[in-house]
Amino acid sequence: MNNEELKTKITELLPSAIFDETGEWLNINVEPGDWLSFAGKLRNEESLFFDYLFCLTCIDWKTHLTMVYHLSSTKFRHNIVVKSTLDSNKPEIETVSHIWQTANFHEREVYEMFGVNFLNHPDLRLLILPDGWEGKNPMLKNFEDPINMIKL
Amino acid sequence: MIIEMVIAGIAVIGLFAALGLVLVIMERRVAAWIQIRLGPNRVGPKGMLQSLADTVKLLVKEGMTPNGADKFLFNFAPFIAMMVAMLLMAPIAFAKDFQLWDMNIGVLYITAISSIMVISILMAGWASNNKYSLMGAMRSGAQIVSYELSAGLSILTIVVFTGSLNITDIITAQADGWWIFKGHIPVIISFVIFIIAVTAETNRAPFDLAEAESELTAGFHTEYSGMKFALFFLAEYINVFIVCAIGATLFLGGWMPFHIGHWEAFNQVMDYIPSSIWFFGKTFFLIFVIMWFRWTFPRLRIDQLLNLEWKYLLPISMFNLLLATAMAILGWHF
Amino acid sequence: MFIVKYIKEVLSAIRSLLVGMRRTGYYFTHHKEIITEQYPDNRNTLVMADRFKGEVVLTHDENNEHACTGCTACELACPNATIKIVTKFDITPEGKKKKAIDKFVYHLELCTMCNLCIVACPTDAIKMAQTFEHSVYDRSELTKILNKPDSKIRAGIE
Amino acid sequence: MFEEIGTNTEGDLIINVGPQHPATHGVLHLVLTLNGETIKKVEPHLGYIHRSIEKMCESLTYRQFIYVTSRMDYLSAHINNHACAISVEKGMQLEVPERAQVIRVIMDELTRIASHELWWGAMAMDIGAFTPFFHAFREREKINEIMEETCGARLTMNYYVPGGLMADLHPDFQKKVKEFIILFKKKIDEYDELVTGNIIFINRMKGVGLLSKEDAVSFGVTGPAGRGSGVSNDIRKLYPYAVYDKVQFEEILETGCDSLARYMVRIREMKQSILIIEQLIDNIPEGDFQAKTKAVLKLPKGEFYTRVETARGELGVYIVSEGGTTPYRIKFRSPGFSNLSALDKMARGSKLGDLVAMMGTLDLVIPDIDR
Repeated sequence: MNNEELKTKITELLPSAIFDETGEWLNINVEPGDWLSFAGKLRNEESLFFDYLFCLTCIDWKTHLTMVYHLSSTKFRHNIVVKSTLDSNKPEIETVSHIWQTANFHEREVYEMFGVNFLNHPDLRLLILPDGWEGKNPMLKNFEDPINMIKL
Repeated sequence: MIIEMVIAGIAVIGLFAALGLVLVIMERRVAAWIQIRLGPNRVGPKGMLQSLADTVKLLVKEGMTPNGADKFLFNFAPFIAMMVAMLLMAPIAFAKDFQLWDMNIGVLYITAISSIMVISILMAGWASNNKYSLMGAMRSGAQIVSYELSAGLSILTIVVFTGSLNITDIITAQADGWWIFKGHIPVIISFVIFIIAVTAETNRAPFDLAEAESELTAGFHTEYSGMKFALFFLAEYINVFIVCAIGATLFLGGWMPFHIGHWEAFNQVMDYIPSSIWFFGKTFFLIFVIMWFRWTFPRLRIDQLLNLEWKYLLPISMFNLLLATAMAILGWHF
Repeated sequence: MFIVKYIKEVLSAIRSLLVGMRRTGYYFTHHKEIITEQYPDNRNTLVMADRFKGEVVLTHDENNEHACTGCTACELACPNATIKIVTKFDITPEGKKKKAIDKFVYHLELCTMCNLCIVACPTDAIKMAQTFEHSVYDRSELTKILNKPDSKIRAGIE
Repeated sequence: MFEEIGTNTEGDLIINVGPQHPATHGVLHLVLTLNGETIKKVEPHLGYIHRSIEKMCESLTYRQFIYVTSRMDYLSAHINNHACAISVEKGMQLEVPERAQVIRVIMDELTRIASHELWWGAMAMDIGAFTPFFHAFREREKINEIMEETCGARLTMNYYVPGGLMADLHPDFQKKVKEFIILFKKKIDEYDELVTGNIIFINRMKGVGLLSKEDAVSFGVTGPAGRGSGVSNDIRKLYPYAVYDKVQFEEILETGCDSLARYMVRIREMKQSILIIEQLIDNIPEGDFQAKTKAVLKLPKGEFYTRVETARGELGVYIVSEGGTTPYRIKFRSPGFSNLSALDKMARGSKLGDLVAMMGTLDLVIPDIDR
């Protein structure tokens, strides 16, 4: 499907979606509350069939956090980017690790690096950082570590 | 009598040391050439003294005992391994009329004593208080116990042909031709099975599950260091030597020279070569084959290892024994 | 038939093992294939590739002159703060002040040999040397001053 | 994290594989729950070599950050650099000269062969055969020599810059690559004799570490590991970059879903890489090796995502730019990280000895996982 067809189809599924076509792929902004049901529809809708989550990450914009999901379909070969803006004081979003299993590890990484709390995640623990790093999120822009970070 | 025993003891210990040095350098050289490397070449001429240097290193290393280990068993296990290796030396005929103890049940004695080896490995694995060691020990327990069966059955083939358990009798029976040549197919099959089974019994690749490096770090001797490790290491090589010596004795005629039927001149030339050279030549050839296996094959998995024994080697060797018995009764061998 | 299949299985298994043993046996007997390089022994005949990135050097000619103007392009290009250029002001014979390097400090211990400084240099003053034996007993020995004592900038380079 | 190590309430044995373990090829830490020899659960603990390359890159300029990515998946350093170079070029809308693109593809494929070569030796060593390791290194050494001659380094070359290459090819490059192709074609059959055909090896790999096609997609398993499960995911074919759309090659797919299939994919892929190099080596166009760029690179505001196929799978480089000289946020979607997440699924119910076979065929490079 090309971007126009995707747009009409997605508007059917989620009327509140906001589109942005500046990038290479179609960008869709969704509310964090809508994400879980929307993700399920993206995965299971026969004509969309986004079965491959190839990138899951987060961006710290200082004022807010943005979750970015890159989705692809191995059947139709179309790609979309789903974004969701989170409140940086209490970043919370539903997990999608039961829809795309790769999200399990990627969400754990985002959890420790950005402090985003994934609701209903089966195993939300530190993956990369050692014990005792809970609450300190190294990838946030305001993170300071005078010992381990070397400023050039 | 006492003096004789002391001399024999010193000779055995001396042989152990010499064999250890020779076999280690041989293994490293074989490995190197197969792996397109040069191998040890720094100590002594062409690196021949490398294993001596290694021994000195191991001697001066601290022998550590882990905190949670069962101290007595941990320190005792390597000695059992060495004792078993020493006991196995007794009935082997190194040359003509050169044997420590020519007992009438030589073959039975060898199979009986060699099964004690597993105790030292189990002891080491258990006493180390290390999970890897324990798993290695358990693996080798299952392995050695099962492979003894087919090793024993293939040895029995020769006993059936010779009609004697005495090592000297077995060798003299091969005066007119080694069993591998005059025993037909059953002996060849049992020789192949014997080589596979003893490779497994001595825990060497492709059956080195007890110390499978990439799975269990070093298996049952993970916690051993210094001289205690060296004893295990030495015992492994001595065991390889002994099983190869037994293989050479049973199948390749021991110290008996190579004779062809009625070629008198040829046979006389062969007789000029000392019997000890015949014995060691055959033994080292078998050792080389076992080393060749090690540097060629991947390792088996534990269930495949037991499958190989119980589904392939054991049925084949049982059937083979039946065939051999029938042939011996009917006198179908040369 | 079961027995035939069983025997075939055993035979093909043995064959596959023998094929492998033939290959290793070939290498065991053909010592010409050995590829070991005896490194410290062949040190004198060892030739490094001419582009090999070993360490950064400041080239000096026979008059003890180099081409570094002290523009700090390399310092800016370096991702690891490997290079630190300390400048001073020389008095030219005409009495004018002229900027020149005092010290070209190079931290070999931080360098990743990425070649970005060489590319950035506008006067080709620095280049990569083909040395590779950098081990020293003390870390401070790895901090080097690349310009030789009393060296000057070559005439005509701005 | 460490209290749980010992035996759990059900009496299962819990052992630590790593961080120092011969089979993990680095500092990977797996906590295994075993019932006898059977694996009940695999739990990776990562981060022993985490350097936060993403954070580092936020303070490096677009010229500087490329070299860091060589340290990520050090076995496909060129391909990582290629991904970053493409991202920057995409952002700046730079036209890369044809010559540079062809050379990049040749270098990428040489890197891929070198990486698979090392994987083959290391995996055979995990399985217990020591000799293949040295035989693999013999051919890999030739590639390293070619790299050393042209790029100046053997492993972390940093040869790609935004807009092209750092230097032109060495005059001997084409001759040496042709020599290598002849040598390699001879030696690849020896690999089959030594390992592929071996009955012990086949038994160790067949039916081990099953990963269905659906799971492979769901876990994001890419590269040869995913193609072993029949997922068509070769970025070189699906979203061609550089000159991959102009060369003929085949995307290798196996349907075995087990370790043997993943093994065969890599072995066959090496031959395809040779095919690509053969097509290009005589047809390197003349011209510049580098596009003209400004001294200071600036990316416009926006987001740039590049997907390339490394030796291990799909590498994604996601650059978020605020218009400055450094990336605002950069994310490396490394193939190893996603591939590793499928290990638990694959390993459950198999034997401890199989774990090394699975880890071997997933081709884990730890810095790639930790970044």
